[in-house]
Amino acid sequence: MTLDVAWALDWVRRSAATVTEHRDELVELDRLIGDGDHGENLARGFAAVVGRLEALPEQPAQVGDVLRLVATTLMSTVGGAAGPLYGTAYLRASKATATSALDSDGVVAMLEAALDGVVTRGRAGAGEKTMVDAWTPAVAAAVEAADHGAPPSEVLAAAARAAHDGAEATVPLVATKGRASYLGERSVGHLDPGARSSELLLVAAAEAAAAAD
Amino acid sequence: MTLDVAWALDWVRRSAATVTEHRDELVELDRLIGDGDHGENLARGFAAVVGRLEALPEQPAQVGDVLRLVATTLMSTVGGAAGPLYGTAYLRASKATATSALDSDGVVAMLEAALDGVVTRGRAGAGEKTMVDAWTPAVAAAVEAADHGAPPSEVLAAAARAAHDGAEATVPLVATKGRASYLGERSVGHLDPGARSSELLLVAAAEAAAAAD
Amino acid sequence: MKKLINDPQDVVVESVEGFGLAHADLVQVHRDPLFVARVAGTVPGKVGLVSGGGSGHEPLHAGFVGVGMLDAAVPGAMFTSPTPDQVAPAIAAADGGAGVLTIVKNYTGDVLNFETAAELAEADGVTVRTVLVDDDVAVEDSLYTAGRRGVAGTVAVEKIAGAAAERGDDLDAVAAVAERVVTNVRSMGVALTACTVPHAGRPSFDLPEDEIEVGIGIHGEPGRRRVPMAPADEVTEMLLAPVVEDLGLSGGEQVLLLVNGMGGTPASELYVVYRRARALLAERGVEVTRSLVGNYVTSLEMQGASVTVLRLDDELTALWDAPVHTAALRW
Amino acid sequence: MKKLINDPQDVVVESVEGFGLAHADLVQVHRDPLFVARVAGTVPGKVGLVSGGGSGHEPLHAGFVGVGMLDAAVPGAMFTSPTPDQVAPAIAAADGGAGVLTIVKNYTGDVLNFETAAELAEADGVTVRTVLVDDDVAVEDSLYTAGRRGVAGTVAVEKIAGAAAERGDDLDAVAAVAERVVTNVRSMGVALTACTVPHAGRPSFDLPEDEIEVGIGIHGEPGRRRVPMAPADEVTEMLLAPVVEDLGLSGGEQVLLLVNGMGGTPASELYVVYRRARALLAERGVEVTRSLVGNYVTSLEMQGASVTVLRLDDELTALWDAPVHTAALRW
Ligand SMILES: Nc1ncnc2c1ncn2[C@@H]1O[C@H](COP(=O)(O)OP(=O)(O)O)[C@@H](O)[C@H]1O
Ligand SMILES: Nc1ncnc2c1ncn2[C@@H]1O[C@H](COP(=O)(O)OP(=O)(O)O)[C@@H](O)[C@H]1O
Ligand SMILES: [Mg+2]
Ligand SMILES: [Mg+2]
Ligand SMILES: [Mg+2]
Ligand SMILES: [Mg+2]
Repeated sequence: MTLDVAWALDWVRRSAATVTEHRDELVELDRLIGDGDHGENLARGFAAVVGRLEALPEQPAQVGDVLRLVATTLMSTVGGAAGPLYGTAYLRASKATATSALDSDGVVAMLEAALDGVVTRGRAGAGEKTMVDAWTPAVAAAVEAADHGAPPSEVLAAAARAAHDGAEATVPLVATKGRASYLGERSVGHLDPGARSSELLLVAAAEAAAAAD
Repeated sequence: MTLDVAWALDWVRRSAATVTEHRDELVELDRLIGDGDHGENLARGFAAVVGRLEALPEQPAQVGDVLRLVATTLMSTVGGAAGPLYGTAYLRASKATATSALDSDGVVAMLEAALDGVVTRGRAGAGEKTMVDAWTPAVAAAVEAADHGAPPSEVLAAAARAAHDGAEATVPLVATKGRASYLGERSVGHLDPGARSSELLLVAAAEAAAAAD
Repeated sequence: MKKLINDPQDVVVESVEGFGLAHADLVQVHRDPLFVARVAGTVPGKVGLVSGGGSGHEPLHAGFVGVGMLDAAVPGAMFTSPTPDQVAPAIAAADGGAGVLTIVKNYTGDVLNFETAAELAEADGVTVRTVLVDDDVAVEDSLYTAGRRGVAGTVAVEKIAGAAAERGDDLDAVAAVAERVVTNVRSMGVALTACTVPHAGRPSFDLPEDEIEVGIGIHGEPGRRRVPMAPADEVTEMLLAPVVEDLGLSGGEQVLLLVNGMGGTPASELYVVYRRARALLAERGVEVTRSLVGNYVTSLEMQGASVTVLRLDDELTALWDAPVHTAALRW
Repeated sequence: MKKLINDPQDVVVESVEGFGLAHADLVQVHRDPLFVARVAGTVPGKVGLVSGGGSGHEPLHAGFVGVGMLDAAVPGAMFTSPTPDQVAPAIAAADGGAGVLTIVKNYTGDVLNFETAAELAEADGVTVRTVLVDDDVAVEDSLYTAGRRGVAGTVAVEKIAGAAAERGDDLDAVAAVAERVVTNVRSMGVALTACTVPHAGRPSFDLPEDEIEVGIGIHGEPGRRRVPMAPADEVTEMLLAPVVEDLGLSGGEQVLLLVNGMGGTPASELYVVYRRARALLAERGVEVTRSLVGNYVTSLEMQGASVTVLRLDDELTALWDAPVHTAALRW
């Protein structure tokens, strides 16, 4: 069982749907410890991605082609911190997926590359109350699942579950990166919006994979 | 029975007390159909009057001296519409009271002069929803009381009662002078702040006279 | 009520003091009575220009004291016209021997106090002329009102009359050009929120979250009518249409377009209104040749805006373009 | 939420269009991607100056495009930094062959997007240097934050670097003087009310009627601490004291004092704050030789203010005084 370009396209569409559906929730999370635009930024970005996908003359050949289009579109339409961070994540992921289909190891490589992109751009480590706190456990869970021989859909499902736990775990943290860090101790008690959106995107990936099974 | 300089001084002090006590009410009336400063303007003005009275080296000789001091002080500290209107009213009244004591005819002359001052400055007739609507019936009632041989204190009491009724009667009127006129029909249903403050000043005069009896 | 003030009684004096400190190169502040004059003093032979009114409309009027505009400005208490004993000395200070023009917004209080002040100044030998500004089309000029109010068009009157005085026009000529501006300028405003006068301590009117007041003045008075909140493009049309109609503007004419903020409106919104007003004027064939966008005649922290149109001719345009150096207007 | 806007999605573009129409003598607006440049285009041989950031801080940055200040400004979505594909063409447009200095407020989003844009522009052969503005003393510059934020001090950086570029300094020299301003400028702000981002539709934080947020940024973020409402003189001290301390100002030094409104504060209140700040500096023996009071770096309609102090020397003073002709700053 592998995940092909159709899966990647489905993932993108589900991503657009979920960030639109959760737009207000993400805005509200960001309002509480940031500047209230995260949901708006991602909804705008993924709407643009879907628009460009639909304008493509033919279906891309490789998973990486889809992810590259996501990367460049987010980079040029999202702005803020999330634009370059997700842009770089998808760009790195696209380089790791220059293939027509991903097996479980391919999925792990994709997720590792994405996390690597976020960290390279944002220079945040785990525990700083950022999206890194969703991606780090997601990657670890994916590695473990793949090591146990799980198929790609289960690898993604494990990653999504771990991302959820990772996002929830940001609540008690003091932010030390990004806009929430300006609040100091007052950032405690709130979920990081970028961690939450990361979870949503990984859930979308897992759901697309489950639908492809 | 006549009203002397001590009465005039008492009237001024009671005036200051009553506009201060009713400051917020006058502000609120003016907020509804004007710009919300009438109570503040009069409180400021009469506080200044009392201050200047207390700074006088000796008690003035004539009722008119007291009223002239009120006139010039209001003129120079109140501003807005009420400053020149009350200023002129007291100035005219002071000219009509160049004497050490007022009998009932003197009181009537004083009130007529005051009304004359307001009308000369403001060019408003009765029924335009201004302080004129308090002063006009007040003067009429004073004339009638004096004609019936009432003593000064009763002349003033009649004037104050009529001013009250006149002020209340402004509620259903459409304002056609002053700031409330900008509201057109929307000025209906509200008491004119200047009519109310006129009533308060005449009540103070009557109370000072009753206390002097 | 939350405001960056100390005792509400002191806000006007403290604010004018701060203004004087910040703009000591332009103005001097006179205390007892309070008024603001050019730092360089009177200009011999030049017609003096004095304006004033209640405070709370900043930068009007003190922000327009300086070369090419006012000689003196007289701030009253919040939303309360100044008293004659403030205005008369300001008139005297502005007199360079050629007489003084007072520019008075048409409110009963302002008219009465400036009238008395002019009498006092004339008794002291100063020739005084007065121009009443009444550009607000929201108020019908009829037997049933105190006449139209003076609002944001006042800036144009002060700028253009100031330029005429500066180039050496005599008192009659300065008064005539000021009157010509008054004849050719119209405004209309809208409020999204009320403002709070410091001494009142509560908003000047109560406005539900989904309604706006159309036809407001600049004193936190309620407007002529309350309408449901609408997109900026529609609101702009509500403001501009009566202005254009009252002016009787026709295609081919040139105008100055002023979009004025009431004090609490972000600049971005004023430019959205300006954009639409431009389009509406273009549709009518009217050419906008001069523009001004910003907070010029305000109502404390009120959210809202007004649209002002001044019909231009070559002379008014040249006088508008003439150099001006004040705290709030400079070119 | 009541705003003079149409579709919240369109407010930035419509506002910038209106700005371009109102100031067609100064700027040209580029669409797709959106940026604002000087109407006269690049100046050959002059170092180009580009800044930008989220919208909602007007007049920053587009209001500072013009002779003596910026060559181009890049507006992002509301409170959201612009994207690299907007910034890179603005850098290219500003390059007169002498390289470009980008002035970036220190926010993660702005830093990352301008960083990427600079890489793109350099790939196209433009030499790019960047200065990060981080004047906000409310945020401790430590391992535990993203560093101090850039707030109202940005105006001073843009004005002074703009003057250096205009007089012909090379890229290293312009960058050096900009850095020198950054080193010597500090700010601190307070909010009395939150602001409402159009697409969010509700206030950026909830603040009781008797409390204020001290140490706010310019994006409607909550501040560092919430304190009971206090008189303006006390609030001014809360803002000024940490600024003076962080700068290490001592008696005899000369400074520029900027009292900046957050967008919804009446000018009268800003001057009350200015008056007190002057007094507090005088008590410390610090001389205020240059001043600026008004809305320069705003947070939409937020009520509040910030106090900025820039330590001056002869060169910085001369560069501050150099002529500037932009929509929002002109002398
Ligand atoms: N340095 C960083 N490294 C990783 N993630 C970051 C960093 N800074 C911010 N983020 C993430 O970005 C999210 C905010 O994104 P967004 O609101 O779109 O941008 P902005 O903060 O510019 O408004 C935060 O919730 C956080 O997860
Ligand atoms: N033309 C006028 N003639 C008589 N009274 C007037 C006239 N215009 C206004 N007033 C009175 O003045 C009152 C308002 O006074 P005040 O609020 O102090 O002044 P302002 O209207 O300038 O704020 C009104 O309530 C009205 O009674
Ligand atoms: Mg955000
Ligand atoms: Mg009033
Ligand atoms: Mg008033
Ligand atoms: Mg943002």
